[in-house]
Amino acid sequence: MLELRGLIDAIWGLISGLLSGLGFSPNLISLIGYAIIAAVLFGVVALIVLFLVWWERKVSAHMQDRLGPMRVGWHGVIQTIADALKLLQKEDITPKAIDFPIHFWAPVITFVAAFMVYVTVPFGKGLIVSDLSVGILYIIAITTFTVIGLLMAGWGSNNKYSLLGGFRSAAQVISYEVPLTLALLGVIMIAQTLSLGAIVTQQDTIFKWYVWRQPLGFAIFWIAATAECNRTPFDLPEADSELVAGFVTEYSGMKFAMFFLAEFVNMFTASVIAVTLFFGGWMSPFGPDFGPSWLWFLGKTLFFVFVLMWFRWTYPRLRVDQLMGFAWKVLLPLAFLNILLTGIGIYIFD
Amino acid sequence: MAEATISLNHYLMLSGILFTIGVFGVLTRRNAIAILMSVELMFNAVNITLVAFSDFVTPAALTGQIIALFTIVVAAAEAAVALAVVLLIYRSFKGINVDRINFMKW
Amino acid sequence: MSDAFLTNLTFYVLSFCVIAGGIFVVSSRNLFHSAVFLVFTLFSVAGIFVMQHAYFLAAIQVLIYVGAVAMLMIFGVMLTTQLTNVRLRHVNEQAWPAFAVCLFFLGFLVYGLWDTPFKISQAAAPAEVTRAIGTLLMTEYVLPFEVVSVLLLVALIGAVVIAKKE
Amino acid sequence: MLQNAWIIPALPLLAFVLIVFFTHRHRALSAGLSIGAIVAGFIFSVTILFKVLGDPGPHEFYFKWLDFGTWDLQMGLLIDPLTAIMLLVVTIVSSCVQIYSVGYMQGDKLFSRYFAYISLFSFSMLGLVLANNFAEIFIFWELVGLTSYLLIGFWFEKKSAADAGKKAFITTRAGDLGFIVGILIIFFACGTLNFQEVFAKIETGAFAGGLVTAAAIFVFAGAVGKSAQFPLHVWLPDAMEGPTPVSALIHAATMVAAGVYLVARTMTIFAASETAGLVVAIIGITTSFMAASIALVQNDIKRVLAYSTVSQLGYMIMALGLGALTAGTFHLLTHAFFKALLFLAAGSVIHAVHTNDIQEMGGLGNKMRITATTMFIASFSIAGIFPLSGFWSKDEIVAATVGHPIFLVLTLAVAFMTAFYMFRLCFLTFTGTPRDRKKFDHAQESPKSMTVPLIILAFLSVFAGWVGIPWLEHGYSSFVYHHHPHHAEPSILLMIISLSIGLSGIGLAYLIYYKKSISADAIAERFKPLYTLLYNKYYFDEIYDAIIVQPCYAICDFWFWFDQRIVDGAVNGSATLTIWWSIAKRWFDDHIVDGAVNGLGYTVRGAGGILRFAQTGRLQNYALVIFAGVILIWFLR
Repeated sequence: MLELRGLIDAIWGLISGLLSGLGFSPNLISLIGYAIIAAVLFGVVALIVLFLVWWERKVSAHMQDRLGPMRVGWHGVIQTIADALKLLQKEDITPKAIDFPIHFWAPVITFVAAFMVYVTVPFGKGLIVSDLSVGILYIIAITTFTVIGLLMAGWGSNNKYSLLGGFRSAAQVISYEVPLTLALLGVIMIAQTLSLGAIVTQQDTIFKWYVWRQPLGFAIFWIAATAECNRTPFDLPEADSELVAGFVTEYSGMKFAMFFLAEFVNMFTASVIAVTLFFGGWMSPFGPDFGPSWLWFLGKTLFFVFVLMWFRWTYPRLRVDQLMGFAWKVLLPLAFLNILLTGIGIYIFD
Repeated sequence: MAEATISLNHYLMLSGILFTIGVFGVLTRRNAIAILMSVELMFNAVNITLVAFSDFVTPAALTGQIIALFTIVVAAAEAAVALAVVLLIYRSFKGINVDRINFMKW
Repeated sequence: MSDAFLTNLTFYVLSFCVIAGGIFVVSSRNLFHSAVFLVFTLFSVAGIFVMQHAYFLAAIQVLIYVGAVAMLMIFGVMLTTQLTNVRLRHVNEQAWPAFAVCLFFLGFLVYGLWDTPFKISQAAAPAEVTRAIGTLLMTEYVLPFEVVSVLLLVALIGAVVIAKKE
Repeated sequence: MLQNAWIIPALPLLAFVLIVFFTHRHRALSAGLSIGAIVAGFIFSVTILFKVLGDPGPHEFYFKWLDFGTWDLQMGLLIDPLTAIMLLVVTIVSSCVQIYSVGYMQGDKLFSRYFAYISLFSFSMLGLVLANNFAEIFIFWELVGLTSYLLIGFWFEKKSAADAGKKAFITTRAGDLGFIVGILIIFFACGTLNFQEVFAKIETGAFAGGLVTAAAIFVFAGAVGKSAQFPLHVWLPDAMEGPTPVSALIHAATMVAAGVYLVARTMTIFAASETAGLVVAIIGITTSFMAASIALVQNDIKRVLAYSTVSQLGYMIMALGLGALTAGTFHLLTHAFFKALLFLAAGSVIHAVHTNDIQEMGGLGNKMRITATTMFIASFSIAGIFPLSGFWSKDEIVAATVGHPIFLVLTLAVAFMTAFYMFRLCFLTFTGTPRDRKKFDHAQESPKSMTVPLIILAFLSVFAGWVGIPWLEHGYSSFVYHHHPHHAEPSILLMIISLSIGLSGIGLAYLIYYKKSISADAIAERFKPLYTLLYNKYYFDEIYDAIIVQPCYAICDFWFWFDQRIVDGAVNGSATLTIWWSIAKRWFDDHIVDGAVNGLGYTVRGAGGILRFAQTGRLQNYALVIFAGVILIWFLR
């Protein structure tokens, strides 16, 4: 039923046949294949992100009893594309006192790191670029690059607001990364694997979703992931009212757009991890092969993205001291407790 | 290309070069944090060696990988303590250039 | 164009990244640049680990070195650098003797490693390396594992105590 | 299930640790923890009893604690009917006493510590009961001794309490010395300390003869100390300085019964040696008779009960010595309940009138109905009145003495005295006119937490013995026995004799202390020397003081003198010699040695002045030199 894998295989068969007909060597063909995959992946995620930006605006508008963008396209669907085009055209202002290479590479690193995660994400049945044996670890590792990007942006801008924003953001992201990783450990302990593909296939009905066995783990993960994405109530790094706009103060045009897009990609990533590890990924809740898998994946993920947006327009922002205290004094002990309980559970039930 | 494949010696050579760079940094940089970075380079050189031997000589036992793992952990601990020390030096000497910290001389 | 060619290409590109990154780390005048190049170097080393089939170690390398150690370095740089544009010597006066010694050392190393044969084993690696490492850590290497965990705790407390303001 | 029996002692230990480390500031929590642990243990014990009823075992579970290669020390559990019964007794009495203590110790500033000690005691006692080898039982044996010491001296600011604690500890230690010698003999002979293995050696005859007798008598010495048998009984009456619930738990129902339990547990050893059995029986009956006679004239309510305990323990020991394991342990079971009840009721009375002297009480029956009723039930039980618990167990013991005329006569005499002094106590306390008006007016019934345990124990004092009614097909005697079930033919004649003796004792007490138709003072006057002898407890304390304590002091004085004069003189003399020698050496040191040393010093200082410039103070200089040096060494290798 509407599985995309067959389609993709067919198209790839066509292309590779064409290329080998043109006399390309198999190595070159596989290289070209990787390039195509990367491009398609980028395109898909970029498309999703464009949709998310529009969606966020609509959700926020409706939550505040407004309409949001309405003019460009049906209910403003292509508003984001128009915005992106505008940003592309704008002048890229580079202040004089900046540390140029650092300033220049910061958004690139952030953006690329945000996309690199998708190499090992199972989008649907068979729709995974490379099911790495260390999948979750890979994702956690790659996401740390975001911090490097933020710090570079903060430092490179040579601006006190940027520096403070960068500091805050790095401290926050590093702090919340610890409980986040430890919360995921519970699932890993039960699943006995780090591979995302294997974890998804273990949860083939709604009853096998790991969220039932790891409710505490999921709660910790979700809070920490919200903080990782710098979403409200943890949006201190860019707190407009305090730090102007944090580390993005000195950015404009396309570079700003890169940060902006990376933020939405990270949001999508957090939802993807939640869905994959705790809610069965692309598996339908009613047993295997019930409806197209990629649709299930997309539906679940978008639901969690919606939850993130919901948070943003519901909760006030924390203070910076509360933020760190919460990570180290509440989430971290809870995460340890969760690991302990999981260990005891495994010992007792297996 | 006959000797096309990368042999153990290649990795060891790479490791040696990286190690030498690290040593040079440790011996010459004036800034304490730069020295720490150079030390990290040396650690990494050693890790490359360990993993290379693990991959080529004892692939089944994984000894090298595990020792490298321990090295990484110890390096992390070292970095934390060393940076704390650097911060303390910075507070006491208003600077972290190591050649200024020479009152343990004659 | 062969499979080996791709492997070689990867190795040489990665080696270039490692060495160039390393040289920048030790030679850059701007400490922040050094730190960023350190990240670059360490990431490239992770690539080398992948080439050596140590996927778990590569992930850990990125997680710990890039995510934690390099971050600490950057924090250290930010916390200790006075924002002045005075250009100071970034190397001390023994740079040239040290360079000579290092060059000698490197030459010696290259000479020694050029043709040395090693006992290459053809044994297969365990199917699931990550699982094998986990098992080994909990069985054969459990004592070092525990010792390292204690060391980490000590370092954590020690770092806090040392860095805390009076 | 059964292998998890270790949880029973572990729970009170956990409670002890938690109280000591966490909840010691919180009274209610401490008491709750302690009581919760022991009640849980009680529930577990009941399930164990049912398991054992289904399959008597013995079940043994152990691990090697210390492995010495050819032999090892074990830690383990041995569960058989005797263990199951003891677990039940200990947990029931301990539960009741702890609940009672909530009321009794209310207001004491060391409330939490008290419960910590009680929990530690429960742990030790349960561990003792469950032990599967001599080493383990000895460890727990000493632990109960320790807790007993701690609890006797619980009010340590009172000198008499502190002294009583020390006395108990030191006196029992004398017995424990024998015990450990016995254990060593057994180990020497058998090469193992495991009960089952030792018994197996005895059964096969590998361990026999004089060695068994010696082992049995030495092990029995431990029991003598712990169960307060003649001649080491002197500590138990003094132990009454502790809080009354402690007396009820430790010095009436459980710990003092540990000696009896030890003999019962190692019955095979005693059965293997007739001499040892006889010694045990003689000591038992001697103790029993002596203690009962002392109890006749004591005025301290707790001391009467203490001597009664000694006397009843003597009964059990005697029964065991005569080989009647069933009778001895059955009496242990029933005695635990009614004696704990007696103590708790006495505690209730003391709580009400704040005195221990029965001459200052009287007429309390109307004010303290529950206490008085339960105390009378317990007294009827201990006097062996049909059909209370005590009747059945006492009857078993009397039946065991048939065939040994001297024992039979003395046993019956003790039974008479028991009935007499118990009812003397009850009549003086609860009936008649108040002899101390002020204390009487002040008295009132104790709170619920104290009376409920009394009622529970009264219920048990009446009915617990019914499990051993001799006509019962599958009664106590077919459950706990040595070798083969012991079915004493129920002898109606014997029952009637013992019942009538009990009743006549009560009657005499009734005449003297209730009707006052015979004057107690007149009798005391008439048998003045005997009365004085009994009143002063056969002068045991004084005798021990004269033959043990005073000589010890004398020896100490002598050695003090020796130390002061001879040893110190020698030391001082040698010191004087040393001083002279030092003066001589000093000259040598100042001129010859220092000269050489200083010369060397000047040389080194000169060299250092030049070489110190190598120390630049810069780490990187040193590092470069080290690195270059390493390369050089490697190169030159």
